[in-house]
Amino acid sequence: MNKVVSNADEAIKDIADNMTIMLGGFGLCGIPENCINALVRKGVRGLTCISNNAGVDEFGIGLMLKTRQLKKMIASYVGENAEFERQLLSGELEVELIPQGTLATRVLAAGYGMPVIFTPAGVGTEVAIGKEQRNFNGKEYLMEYAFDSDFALVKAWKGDTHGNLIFRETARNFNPMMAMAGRTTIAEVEILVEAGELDPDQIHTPGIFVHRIFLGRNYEKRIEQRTVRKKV
Amino acid sequence: MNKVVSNADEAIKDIADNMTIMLGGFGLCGIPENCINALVRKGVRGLTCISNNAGVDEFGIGLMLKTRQLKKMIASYVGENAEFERQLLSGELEVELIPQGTLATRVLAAGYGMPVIFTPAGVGTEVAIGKEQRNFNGKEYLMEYAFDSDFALVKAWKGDTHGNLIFRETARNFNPMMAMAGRTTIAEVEILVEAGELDPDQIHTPGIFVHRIFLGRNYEKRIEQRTVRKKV
Amino acid sequence: MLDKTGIAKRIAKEIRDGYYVNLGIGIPTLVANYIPRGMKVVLQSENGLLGMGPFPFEGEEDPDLINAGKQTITTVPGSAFFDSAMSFGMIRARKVDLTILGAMEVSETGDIANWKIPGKMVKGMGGAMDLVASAKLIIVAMQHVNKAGESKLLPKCELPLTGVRCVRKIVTELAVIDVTHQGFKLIERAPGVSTEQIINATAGKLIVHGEIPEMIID
Amino acid sequence: MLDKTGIAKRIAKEIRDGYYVNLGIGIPTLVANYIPRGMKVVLQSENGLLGMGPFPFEGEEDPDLINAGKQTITTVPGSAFFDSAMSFGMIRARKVDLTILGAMEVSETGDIANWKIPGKMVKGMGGAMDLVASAKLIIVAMQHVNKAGESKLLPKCELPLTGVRCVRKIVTELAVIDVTHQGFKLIERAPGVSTEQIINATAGKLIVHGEIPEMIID
Repeated sequence: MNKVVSNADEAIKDIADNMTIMLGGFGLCGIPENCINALVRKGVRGLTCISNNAGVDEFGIGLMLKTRQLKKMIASYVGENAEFERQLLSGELEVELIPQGTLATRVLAAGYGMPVIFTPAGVGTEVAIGKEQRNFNGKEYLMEYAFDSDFALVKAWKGDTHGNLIFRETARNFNPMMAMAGRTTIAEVEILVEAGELDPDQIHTPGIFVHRIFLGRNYEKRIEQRTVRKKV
Repeated sequence: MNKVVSNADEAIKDIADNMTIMLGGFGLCGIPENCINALVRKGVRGLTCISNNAGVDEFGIGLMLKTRQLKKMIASYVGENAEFERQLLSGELEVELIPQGTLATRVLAAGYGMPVIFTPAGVGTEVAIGKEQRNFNGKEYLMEYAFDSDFALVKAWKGDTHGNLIFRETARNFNPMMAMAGRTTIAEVEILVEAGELDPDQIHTPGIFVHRIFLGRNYEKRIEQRTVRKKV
Repeated sequence: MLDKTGIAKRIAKEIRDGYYVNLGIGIPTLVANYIPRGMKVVLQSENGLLGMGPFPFEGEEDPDLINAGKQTITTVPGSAFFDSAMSFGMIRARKVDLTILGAMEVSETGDIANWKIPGKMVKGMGGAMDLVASAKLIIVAMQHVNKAGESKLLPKCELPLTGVRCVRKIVTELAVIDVTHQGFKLIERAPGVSTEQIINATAGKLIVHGEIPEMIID
Repeated sequence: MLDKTGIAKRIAKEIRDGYYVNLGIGIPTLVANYIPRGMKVVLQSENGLLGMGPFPFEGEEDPDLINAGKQTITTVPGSAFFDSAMSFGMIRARKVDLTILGAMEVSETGDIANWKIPGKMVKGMGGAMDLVASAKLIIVAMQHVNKAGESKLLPKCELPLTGVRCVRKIVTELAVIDVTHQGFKLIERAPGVSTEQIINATAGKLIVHGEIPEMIID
């Protein structure tokens, strides 16, 4: 039941060209920094990435854009990234934009073994084009499919050797659902403890969903919008 | 934002005859004991109850069966209750049995604003009769509807004045989803604290889902199957 | 005529005690500063927080604690964190009482366009489509006319839609307008703005019933 | 011929290191006592626990901590609690490696009936229909024949079904039988039981290839 691997390179060693991977995080908050760096080192190409955002030019998924490792990006918002824009406009990169709640729920559906979900998000918009639409109780819904992915890469605050995970603050975001949804799920954590050290009532992601876990190193945790107030 | 009411009687005062209510709990574990007792005192009748089980003869939902307050029971398992069996066989009580996971997920769907879910549970059985069946990726699924309920009655371990809830061990069970799913949700707790005293990372049910909360009293917490081992 | 602060102040008057509120980026964010005294309101940030507090003091920024605009924030007593699925679950299930967001265009039937301009780089809809598809009450905060002087209150949106028949109220630098089954309905004028000015700035059908009061904002 | 303990011991040999296992009520519960030494296995209880431990010591029962059979239990290091939706989510998404449950009847195509006898009080299917509809690997623990001496391994189930084409293996007091595309296939005989005895006790199509080994249980 020990799922600990020594580092990111070992954890991602079988992620291959043209695979589909999910990456947790919202903006740069709660992203699997170590795994992303390892993917850049490994140089796998043709990846389809499912993640709420695409990072910034020099950080997060942006690092893999720079090295042109991505074939397709599935996200809800992709601003703040000049290289992304360049690749998109030049046709090098395929992009599928989907509503954030649809993204979250399609990931949840995968983790919960549900083939589709129905959501009202996007009804009457171009998001609805080509999708099955159906009325329930007088309201229109779109049918959206669960995401299938080869790997899910998530970042947690604490984890144990069985793969149980605890997230911190808004760094939780998409991570718990993606942890549930990956065919293989890799978790990187800031604090790794022995099984039994986490309170079983406080675990956000039970270890059954996690296949590999490792202690992450040198977290940068960049802040996108540093907003502060002055002390009075 | 203060949702505290003084007791169970006040909390359930507007539950009226012929309403549909959800009750948390698995067996007798994590059931809203105070609310059930208050419903018996109030004497509302014709209730439709959605709960995984129907209690035992002298405890839990069984108390409302004894007083014939139930019109219909929607559950996954209803053993251990002679009065239940009598009312069922005499036709006084209507019963709908549904798979436990289907029950949990139909409640989740309600809480998450999803009109239906698809599950493979029950395909090829009498549970499938009259239901829409559909194939996704080579597997058959049944379409099951979200539960609409007037009230959800849940039992948590700790709660705060904003309605944030923390559950304990397997007393969690159906409570978090039911808390999300009720049009009005009433939570009874063993420990009630001021907002700010619970760790925001450890809250299982955010207060937005809870409309009324009160400090429960005199919990019996009966054990159905007391199984032990001897100290060596 | 209102400035951005004025628009935010006027919208704040729509808030009721006990509301759970989701604030979009831009003017909507400013609304948090003008919630009437004594009212208890919980701000939802769709990236996974109920109980959003003010910006942190300098030096106390926490990279794990941001809002949907990726700004560093704080919590308040009673806050709760949760994942994105639950966040949009509570939005979809209409647990959020009020959603305030910006728009490029609103139609007289309540359609809204605020995510895409054909020919320009498209950044994505983020959570906007989910919010407008499910919100109990949506108030739009925006300028009445665009930079080219064209009305943003139209018979029909020209830009790609974010959602249909969802906007209930619009607050601009000129007016407060309800979206009714009959079309836009003028409710209040901004200080110093004439009814005629508002009529001229509104391309969609505008209902004007009798004397329109001037709004009161402190 | 095996007793209940023997059936449990034989099934325990199907467990692999690292498995997540869901054990039904009755004989399946006994399997937990015979997991091979050195193997790390996590038991799932569908009411919301991964890492089910043994019964508590007398006086240490906790009413908040029960298994799906409503028995008082304990946790083990690495346990995690969760709600019923997540529990059946992980079952539906096939995260549970092995499900062991009892049955009244199994058909040669792998259909199972274990929840309802027409004319008798129906208690409900509990989580059984979810488990059989989604499990990666289902092993049935049951008696080969019922109290009336009739085979429970049938061409077609006569009782109302719990699930279709889902059972992969059956362990009875007489034999280990795989459910294949061709029908039941005899894999092992219980100690002292002849192939003929098993053929006679099996109403469904039974494939017998060559010499059938006697099972080895310690």
